[in-house]
Amino acid sequence: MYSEKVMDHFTNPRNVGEIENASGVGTVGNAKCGDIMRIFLDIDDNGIINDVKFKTFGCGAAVATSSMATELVKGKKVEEALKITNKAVMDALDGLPPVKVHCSLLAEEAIHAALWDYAEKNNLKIEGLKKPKSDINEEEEEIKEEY
Amino acid sequence: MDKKIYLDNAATTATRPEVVEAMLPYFTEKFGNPSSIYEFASQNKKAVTDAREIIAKSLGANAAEIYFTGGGSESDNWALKATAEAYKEKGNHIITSKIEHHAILHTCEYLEKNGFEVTYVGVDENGVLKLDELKAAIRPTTILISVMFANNEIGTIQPIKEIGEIAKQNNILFHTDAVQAYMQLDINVDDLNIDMLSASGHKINGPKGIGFLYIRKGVKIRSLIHGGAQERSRRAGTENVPAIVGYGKAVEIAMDTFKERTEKEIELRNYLIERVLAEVPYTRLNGHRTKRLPNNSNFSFQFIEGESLLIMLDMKNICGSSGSACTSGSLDPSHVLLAIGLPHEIAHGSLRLTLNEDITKEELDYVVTNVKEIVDKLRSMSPLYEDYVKGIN
Amino acid sequence: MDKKIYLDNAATTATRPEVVEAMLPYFTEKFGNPSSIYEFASQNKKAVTDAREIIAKSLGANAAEIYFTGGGSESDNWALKATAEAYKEKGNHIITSKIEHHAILHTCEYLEKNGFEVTYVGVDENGVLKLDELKAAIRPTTILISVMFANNEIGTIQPIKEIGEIAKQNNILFHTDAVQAYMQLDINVDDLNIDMLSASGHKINGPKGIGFLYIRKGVKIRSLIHGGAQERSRRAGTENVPAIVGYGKAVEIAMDTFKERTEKEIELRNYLIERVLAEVPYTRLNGHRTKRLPNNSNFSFQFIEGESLLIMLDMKNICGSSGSACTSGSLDPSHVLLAIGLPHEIAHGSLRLTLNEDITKEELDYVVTNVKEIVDKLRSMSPLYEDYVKGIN
Ligand SMILES: Cc1ncc(COP(=O)(O)O)c(C=O)c1O
Ligand SMILES: Cc1ncc(COP(=O)(O)O)c(C=O)c1O
Ligand code: FES
Ligand code: FES
Repeated sequence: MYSEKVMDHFTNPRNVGEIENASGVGTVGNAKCGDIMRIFLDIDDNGIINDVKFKTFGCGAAVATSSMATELVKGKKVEEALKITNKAVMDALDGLPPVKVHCSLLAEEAIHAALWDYAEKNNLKIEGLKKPKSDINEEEEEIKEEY
Repeated sequence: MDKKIYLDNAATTATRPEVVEAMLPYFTEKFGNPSSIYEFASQNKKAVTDAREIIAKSLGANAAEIYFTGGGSESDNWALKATAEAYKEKGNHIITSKIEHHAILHTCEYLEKNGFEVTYVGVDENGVLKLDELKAAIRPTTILISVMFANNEIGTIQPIKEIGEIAKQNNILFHTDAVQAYMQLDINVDDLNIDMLSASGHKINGPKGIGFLYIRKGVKIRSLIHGGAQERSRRAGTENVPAIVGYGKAVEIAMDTFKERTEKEIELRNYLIERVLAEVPYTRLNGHRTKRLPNNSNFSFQFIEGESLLIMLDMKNICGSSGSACTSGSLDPSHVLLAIGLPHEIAHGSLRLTLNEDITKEELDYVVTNVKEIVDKLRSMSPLYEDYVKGIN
Repeated sequence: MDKKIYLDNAATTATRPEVVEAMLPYFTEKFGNPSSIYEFASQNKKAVTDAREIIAKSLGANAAEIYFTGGGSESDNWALKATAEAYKEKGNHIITSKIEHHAILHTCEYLEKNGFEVTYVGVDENGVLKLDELKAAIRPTTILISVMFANNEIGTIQPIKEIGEIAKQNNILFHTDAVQAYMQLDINVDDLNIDMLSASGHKINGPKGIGFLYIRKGVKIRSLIHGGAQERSRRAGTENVPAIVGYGKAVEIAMDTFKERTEKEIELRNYLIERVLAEVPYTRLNGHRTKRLPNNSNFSFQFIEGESLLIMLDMKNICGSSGSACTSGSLDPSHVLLAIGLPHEIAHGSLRLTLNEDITKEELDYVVTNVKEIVDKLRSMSPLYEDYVKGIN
């Protein structure tokens, strides 16, 4: 069902854990399946993400996208991190099954939520960053099955 | 462990070698169409008759009351739709439970779109039907009560005898989806006042793609699949002779081994349940502690999610499921777990392990060890567990 | 002859040993439920996908347009009932032919009882649909034309391309029951404008209890069997993996052997037809002389009755039929033979011999010899023959 990369990131997730006194913490939930993701960011004075950790309550795809997303943002500038889309995360994982696409949105949103928290704490305005939604709703509606 | 430990026997079972053996001649040699007139085909007619008799006997029914179908879902659809059609003059109300299989629930939804009214009776925290609610739901227009014999997810056995009596007293037909219960529990259609009963071959080490519907003599029948005169003109389609023969064989074996097999399963099941509950904290057993299918266990592990658990168990060669096999592709938490009152996030962390009599205690020990390790690992990654621990400290 | 000569391949065929071989691992070893999440079951999901692709390719269709069912009858029922339900806003009129299989005709009767109107278009003396009558039958409320690809009794092939065009021009869906034609004739659903197509495994040396319905992308679908999410939520029931795999294998072989096989059958069929017509007096061939299924022959022997003929042939180890296999248990003369204009007593004396590529000319010689003898014998007992002989003398 999952690619080798997904399985790798699922079974050996990178950056699991918490950061004490993180620069930004974002928690998002997914109304569709009830799963939850939390991202911790440690951002230095130059706006570089030095460290990142996550915790996820969710399926294999949710865990793997969390793990991959943390890898992708680590060492990046805030502005660059903002540009990382769920699609980029999925591509880096060699794709996800169609029913699992929404799980990757969770990762994107969690990063945005953590960045928002960082911006709020430091009274910053980050270009292009919107207030995070508390619930991630699926964007591409699946074909509604009729009975 | 190198060997796969298959603990998903509620989803499907291995076809027994003896069953395959019994089927084989009917593919390549005795392949004739039982409806044909020549001698070569009449042996197949007899083979079908024999299987029908074995099955009838297993339920205390008559052979003429057994109709072969393409599986449990077809049987369920047939029972409900045919009754709706045949008795619509009498009324348009059907009663079922909130925890039925989708083959019943989605058929009810279909009937609701077509002028029928359906009451979905609730269950208590153990998944047992609320008989008071059932009684209160009865109307003069009620034509059918359909309640499953035992639940496929949490294993709870329903008070079928009581339901049968209520149905009879009120002159309402009673159908039961016994897909999980048949050959796991003792069933006599007369003692239990059952008018219709669905079953499926592949749940009892028989072949897939075959099932039956028991229809008590006197019940008005309409066809679901119209066409040729097979199954006394009630269910069209060239008889699936190899599968029917295999099904008969599977029932024969299941009858012979009944007592020993189910006793052994109950012992193994209890061992598994006791160890898991004792050794994994924040865990609950779903379904009734004793009124449950011999081979069913179903747990909820707080703070974790079922799919992750399943995949990690799979990597340890353990096959389990998290909700009905039919819905594990879906993203909704199981309607059964919600109906017994579990909150969404607890329903998420469910694991169903359904065993068979060939599982050993050693294998279950290996399972428990791995469940413990994996649950620990997933909890260490879980934001819900983090919140909980911070909350209680 | 000691060996049985099986000439009833239109009723059912022997499952090929290679097909059984392909199925076997899916009974006892790879028995998992394809809907399950673990690796062990995903191989079965793949096996189902592969079979679906083989079948899609054989029709020039997409795999997502193939839905597995429990057989040809279910496919036929599904096609008609689902279309009726999904398009009832558009209209309530269906057109079919007088010579359809009962799986179509009885489903149409059911729909007639439920608010639909059905026109049964006639056929000419060769069993070819009257296209003028078809065109004249079209109404603004017509939602479906269902005409079989080739007839199961008399083998006549219908002008499917023309029917498809008429349907398309009038924006009406076109379903064809190809249970007999699939793998006997070349079929491309796009070239022929077919929107839905039914087929059955056991007619092409595949297993019984499996079939499919092709449904063109864009056609509105409703389920016949509601329940789990199998077959993209369109047809519930645990997938019959062994049968699906076997069906895929049977199609693969039938594709590989297509040209050689059908050419050989046509040659054998022509040989049989020519000898019988030349050597048995007062005999007619039913169905079109050339536009007929490669393996079908159907004769009417005046003055005699079919069942007696069949039994006597059976005693000579020859298996034939007298009308559709499904109806040979019934006492009514075949509706197909009546539709081509045969009087009752001639319809009674019909014999269908449907061959396969393994039959030899020697076997057919033996058949002809016995047919001659038996027909003679029965005629010598027939009062009709006596009257006739007296009449002409
Ligand atoms: C033309 C035709 N349609 C439908 C069917 C029904 O197929 P099945 O018996 O596999 O359900 C048959 C065969 O019996 C047939 O010949
Ligand atoms: C309780 C119950 N009913 C019906 C079914 C449907 O049976 P089948 O998949 O054989 O159609 C199942 C199994 O999936 C079941 O567990
Ligand atoms: S996070 Fe819920 S299905 Fe993936
Ligand atoms: S005389 Fe016996 S069936 Fe006609």
